[in-house]
Amino acid sequence: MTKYVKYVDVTKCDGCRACMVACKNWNDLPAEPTDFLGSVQSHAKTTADTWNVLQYIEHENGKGDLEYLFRHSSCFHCTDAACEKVCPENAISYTKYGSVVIDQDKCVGCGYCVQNCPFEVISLKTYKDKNGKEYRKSHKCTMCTDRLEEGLQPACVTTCHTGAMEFGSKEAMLPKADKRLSEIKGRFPNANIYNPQGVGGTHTVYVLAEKPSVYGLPENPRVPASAIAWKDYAQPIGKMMLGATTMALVGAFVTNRLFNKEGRSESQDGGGSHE
Amino acid sequence: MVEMNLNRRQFLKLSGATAATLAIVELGFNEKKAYAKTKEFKIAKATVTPTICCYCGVGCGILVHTKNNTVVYTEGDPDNPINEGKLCSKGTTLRQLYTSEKRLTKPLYRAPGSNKWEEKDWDWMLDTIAKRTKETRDSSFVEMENGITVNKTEKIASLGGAALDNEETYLLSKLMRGLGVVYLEHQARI
Amino acid sequence: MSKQHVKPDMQVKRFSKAFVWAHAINALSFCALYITALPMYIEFFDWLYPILGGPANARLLHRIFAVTFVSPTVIYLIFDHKGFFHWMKELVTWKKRDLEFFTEFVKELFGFKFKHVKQTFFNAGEKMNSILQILCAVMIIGSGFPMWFPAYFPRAVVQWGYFFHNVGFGLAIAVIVGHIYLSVIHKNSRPGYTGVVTGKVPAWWAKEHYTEWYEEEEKKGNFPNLDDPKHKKGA
Amino acid sequence: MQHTDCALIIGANPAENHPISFRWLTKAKESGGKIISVDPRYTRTSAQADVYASLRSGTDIPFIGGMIKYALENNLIHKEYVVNYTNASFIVKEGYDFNDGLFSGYDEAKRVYDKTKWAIESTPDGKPVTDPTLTHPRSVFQLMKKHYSRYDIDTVTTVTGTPKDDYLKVCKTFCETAKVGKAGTIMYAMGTTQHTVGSQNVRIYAILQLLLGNIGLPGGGINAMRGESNVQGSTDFGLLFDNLTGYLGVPKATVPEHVTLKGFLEKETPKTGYWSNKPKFVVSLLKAWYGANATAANEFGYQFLPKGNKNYSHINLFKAMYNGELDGAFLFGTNPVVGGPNAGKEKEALGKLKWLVAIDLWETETSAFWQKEAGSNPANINTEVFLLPASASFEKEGSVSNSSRWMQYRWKAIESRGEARPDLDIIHELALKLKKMYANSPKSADKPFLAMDWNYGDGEEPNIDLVCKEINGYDLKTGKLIAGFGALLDDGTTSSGNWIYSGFYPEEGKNKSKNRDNKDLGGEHYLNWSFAWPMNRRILYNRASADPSGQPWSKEKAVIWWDAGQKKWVGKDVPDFKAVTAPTEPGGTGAFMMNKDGVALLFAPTLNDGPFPEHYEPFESPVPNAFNSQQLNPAAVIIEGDFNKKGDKKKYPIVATTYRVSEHWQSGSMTRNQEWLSELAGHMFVEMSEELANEKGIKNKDQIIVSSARGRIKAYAMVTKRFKPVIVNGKKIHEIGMPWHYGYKGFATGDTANRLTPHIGDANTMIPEFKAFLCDVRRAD
Repeated sequence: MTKYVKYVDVTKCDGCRACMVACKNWNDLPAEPTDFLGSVQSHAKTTADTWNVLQYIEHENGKGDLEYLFRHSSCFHCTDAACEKVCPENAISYTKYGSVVIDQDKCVGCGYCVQNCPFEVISLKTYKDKNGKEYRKSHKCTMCTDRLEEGLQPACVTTCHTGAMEFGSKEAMLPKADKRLSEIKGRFPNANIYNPQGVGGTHTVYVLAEKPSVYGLPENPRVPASAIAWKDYAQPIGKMMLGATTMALVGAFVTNRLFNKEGRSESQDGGGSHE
Repeated sequence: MVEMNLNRRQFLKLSGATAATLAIVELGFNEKKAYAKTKEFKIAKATVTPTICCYCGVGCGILVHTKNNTVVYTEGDPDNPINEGKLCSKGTTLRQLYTSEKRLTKPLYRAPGSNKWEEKDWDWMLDTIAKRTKETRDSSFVEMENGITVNKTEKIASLGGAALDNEETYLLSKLMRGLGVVYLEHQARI
Repeated sequence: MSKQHVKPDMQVKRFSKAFVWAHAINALSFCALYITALPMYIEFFDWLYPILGGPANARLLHRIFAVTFVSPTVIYLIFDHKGFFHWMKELVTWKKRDLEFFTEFVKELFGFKFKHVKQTFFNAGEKMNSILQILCAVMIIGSGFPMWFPAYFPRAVVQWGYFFHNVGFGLAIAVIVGHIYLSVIHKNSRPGYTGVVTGKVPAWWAKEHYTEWYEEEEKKGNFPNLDDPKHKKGA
Repeated sequence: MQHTDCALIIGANPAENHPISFRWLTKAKESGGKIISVDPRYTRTSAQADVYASLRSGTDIPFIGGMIKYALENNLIHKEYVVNYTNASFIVKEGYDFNDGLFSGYDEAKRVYDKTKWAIESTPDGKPVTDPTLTHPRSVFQLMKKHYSRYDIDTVTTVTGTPKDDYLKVCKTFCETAKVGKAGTIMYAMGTTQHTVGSQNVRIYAILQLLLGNIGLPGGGINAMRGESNVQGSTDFGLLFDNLTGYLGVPKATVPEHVTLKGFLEKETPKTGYWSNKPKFVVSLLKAWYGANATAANEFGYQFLPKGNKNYSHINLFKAMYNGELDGAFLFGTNPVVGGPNAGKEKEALGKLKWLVAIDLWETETSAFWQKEAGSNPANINTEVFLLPASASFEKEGSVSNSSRWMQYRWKAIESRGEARPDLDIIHELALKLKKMYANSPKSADKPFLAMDWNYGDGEEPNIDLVCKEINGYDLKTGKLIAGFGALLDDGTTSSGNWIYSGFYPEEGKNKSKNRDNKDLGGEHYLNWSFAWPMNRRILYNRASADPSGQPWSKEKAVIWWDAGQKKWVGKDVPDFKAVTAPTEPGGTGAFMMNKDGVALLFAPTLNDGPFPEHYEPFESPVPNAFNSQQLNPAAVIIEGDFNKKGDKKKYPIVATTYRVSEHWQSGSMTRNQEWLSELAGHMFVEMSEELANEKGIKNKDQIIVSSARGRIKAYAMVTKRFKPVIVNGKKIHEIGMPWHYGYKGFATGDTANRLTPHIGDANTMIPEFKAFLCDVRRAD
């Protein structure tokens, strides 16, 4: 099945933030007022109610020139998604488009995905049920998978007026990124394509004007080693151990019945009588 | 009335995925049960009306999706050659012009010296406004000035209108001048 | 074997009240923690969520029991610090006979013929159990904090926390299944279960299982001499 | 715009304030176009530009003046264009002079010029005397060359504070568009117009563009980016004191000829150019307004129109209000307590009214000016306030006109929220109620109002279709809709509520603003999408896209051309020209047909403050004027006293400017009342350089106090590398900037920047000088 990619060329972005409200509008997300952050940026990072945030960065490049950089930041939809790996409820899954989605019916709000996302894009939201009892659900960008299913593009891409965002098959988008990179290398010598292989590549692919660290992105993100140790080793082994112990005891019970007949039945009874 | 070719350019050729999904939905065995079960596609049964953005002077086209007597979504009009379906943050948010809890929904009156609004009905408001307009006009109307006909009142001002429709500005311009108002301004200067 | 000659109602004090309480709270907390987390560990048990009042409630219960789970150590330490340190001392004291114990234990476990290896207050199996449980508890409690309060810990600590919680718990459950089996189901050790509830065990059983300890106490005059005919059953 | 080879963006920040217009620049960039951003602050537009140059606010004229000198000296002008399509060759009469900042004819006491001193020499039959060689010492060209010879790069850059290298880069890049086949555009907005020299700022852009031959062809022109959705339409429809609909000037009590219609028309109708048809438009308007009551015998009702005797624009309106001269006011969706200059005073002024009617979607700072939160004592304010809930744009139907004059229809999507009603209904019902109250009044004073025709159906709701048709106009003999303004007459047999729109509704059922066919017929003009006035023309002055002989200057930039076979002008757009006038006929090269003599004006004897733009410092400036000894525009009207205090540069040494952010619109009354936009831009801030912040001990995110002679506000400091102090004449000048959207109502609240701005306006338009004033800054604690 063809995989799709949201291709973000940050050098074309003019920071209008239509993507932020388009997302809220389509997904019916409430506003989330914040304190003044000292720049034009509205939120420090993505949250459960703000699935994409426009970053504004003032960066002095190697030549001492000022660069005013913008980045639409949202879920990367990793090919090897740590969130999917650690979710204990199988609430997180890959879609046929390549997006990674959270099934809200299955999510129990444990927050494992929140802590393990290498990009820190997932957050928990607290709700109140009709009895006033609180419960939590994990949220992040869905890549508008509901729109994809109807043949529409993600809301953020649809509204982007500078062409900084495009949506299409991976085969079509990656060469575009390559081509764009060669065009902008003159102006941005540190420009790079951000499609980190440590997580198997992502379905949000960036052309960045500067090194990933300038945008606060990990240079080489991976599924955390702890998550691998935990999910690929500890948990299966743990389950096996539990199984083995149980089997051993079942065995013990049976053999006791078989071989320990003459045994200490009276004394057992005696012991029991003291309860 | 409105000739529309909705979302034409927005459709993505998902290698037949669309057709397949739709067909499956129709047949009633959508493989994506989770979505189909709990959530109807947001704009599936909405009415779509084209409008023009009410903010800056670029004149972008916007589609307003309405359902169950509320606005459920607003997005760029892909057919409008000015913006080709694209919008800025303000245009994208048009929906909240309708849904905002801060919208005024009733005529409000504040009496002289009062520290609060009172709700009034439209008829009372417009009658009283007409009365005040007439009182002021009648007491200040100048027919002749230095021997020439001037037919004006310099005690009433009308300000604003740069966000009104053309037809409204026309009637406003006509009404105010008909009453003799010379302090007539909109926001071109500010 | 002489035990059938001993009066079955002859009881000796094995555990302090503090220990009994601590053990009980610990055991119940563990079970509760186990049940409240089970649906997250194994999807098969998702049906537990509605019973527990939903995932949020399960999480709340888990945290309440997490607190009670930690408390026994404190109770034991405060109300019977002597017993506590004795226990600790036992855990670090290992002799050759402790190793011999294990070969005999396996035989006993599966109901084959075996001989009692002379043991002190805790036998080597119990010591093993204690050590493993302490180790697991440290892992579980230690990792539980960053899991509960992720905002106050570095991300890597929280991430490894999940791992250790998982390992600790996996290990603990395996050990505990054995522990419970031996105490509740296994014929030979069942009097120990009563002991941990009442604090008292049959004297004959204590003597058989913890010979060295029994003899010491006997010397001190705390325990009766079971070889004394007046204590003999049929005498 | 996407066809441009170079866009010079000055006094505007389209990436932040008109993002969709920026979309087209992005497309131009992809096909090799260059973008130049000139701004005191490094903006998001600058970030996307190929060339950025900073300047001190209020120095556009030196900046462009220097470019004019550069273009003239380096022979980077499109000479054939200049000779044929501008008044460069016209000979100016003796008596014109310019000396140390003053043009001839200045009356110092009244602060006005006698413009007759700047006349063009004419032949006995009224034609201008010209010198096509452009060498006559009194030719416009030579006078202009002399005037701007003083704008050498060194002087210019010491005044603007622009680094010289950057400045030269701008000159070089933009003047390349003088080449035939290249087109450059200048984009501007309020950063240009909101100055005491605002009109001359625009004029000097036009001069540069004319010299480079950049007007009238695709990718060229000077593009004003309008701030409001229908500021174009509301201007077209005469919602300004000095214009009736369609830019027909108002009759004035101060002009003796205006006593009669005949005199008015004779005085105001030029002999040549399209405006020579003015009488037809005026009479048709009077017929639309007064119907059967407009007859040849009563000058078609001309005397019913009010005649003012002064300037009634925004600043004067509020001055009059402040002085208690006004009793009542209608405010349609406007919020001067946030958006007006010296807003603290404008708020006080409202309290002097007897009654105030506010029509809005929200409770604004203006309609609530009497509340305690506004800093008022309600008990002392006797203004009666009527606040009427208005429908949002998609809760009603009607058309709006964008900056490119496209008249697009908006359909009704949903019933109005609550009891809100469309403004059209409100105006209509008010008119009906007043008509009823005045009915049968015998008083002569009431006659003008009673004579006004008001027939828009019988119901409470007006029939909007009837309004549309009245605007288009009728042939009154047949009762049919008129095909266009070409058919209008001055004998009372035609009507048209707004002649420039005439033709948008040429037949029953064909309201062209509703056209939604977006198939492009060439040149991306989309002639079947909506309607553009006049007569669906998309590029004004498109005759200038062809050379005098009628052939396009270049193939790539072709718009219309003369087809000798068909004997008419053809092409991709509707010709802004008489379609059958051959290039060889009289007037056949008059590319600027709306102007007298059909040429564009390098020398404009019509403006109040001089025929050539000259640099004057803003009302409040930290430095003396380096170009002449007139500090302030000599023709700017100064209001003195308590209503408009002036700041001293010693006390207030920092230059300040105001601007908008993407997420908020104007006074913010619309956007601050919406949750999503409020969360994006939720706080009032002041941007300043790291250097200034260091000097003042201010850290990023600190609360600070900004004060001017008019008031003080509290805000967050946004310390940024994007603001740098400029060096003006060797002296370090700090500049700060702040958004002017905030007030205390809505979700996003903050202090109002306009409490700092002065009440002084441009000499021609009275647009207030929001963009350069003096202030001081300190930490709040």
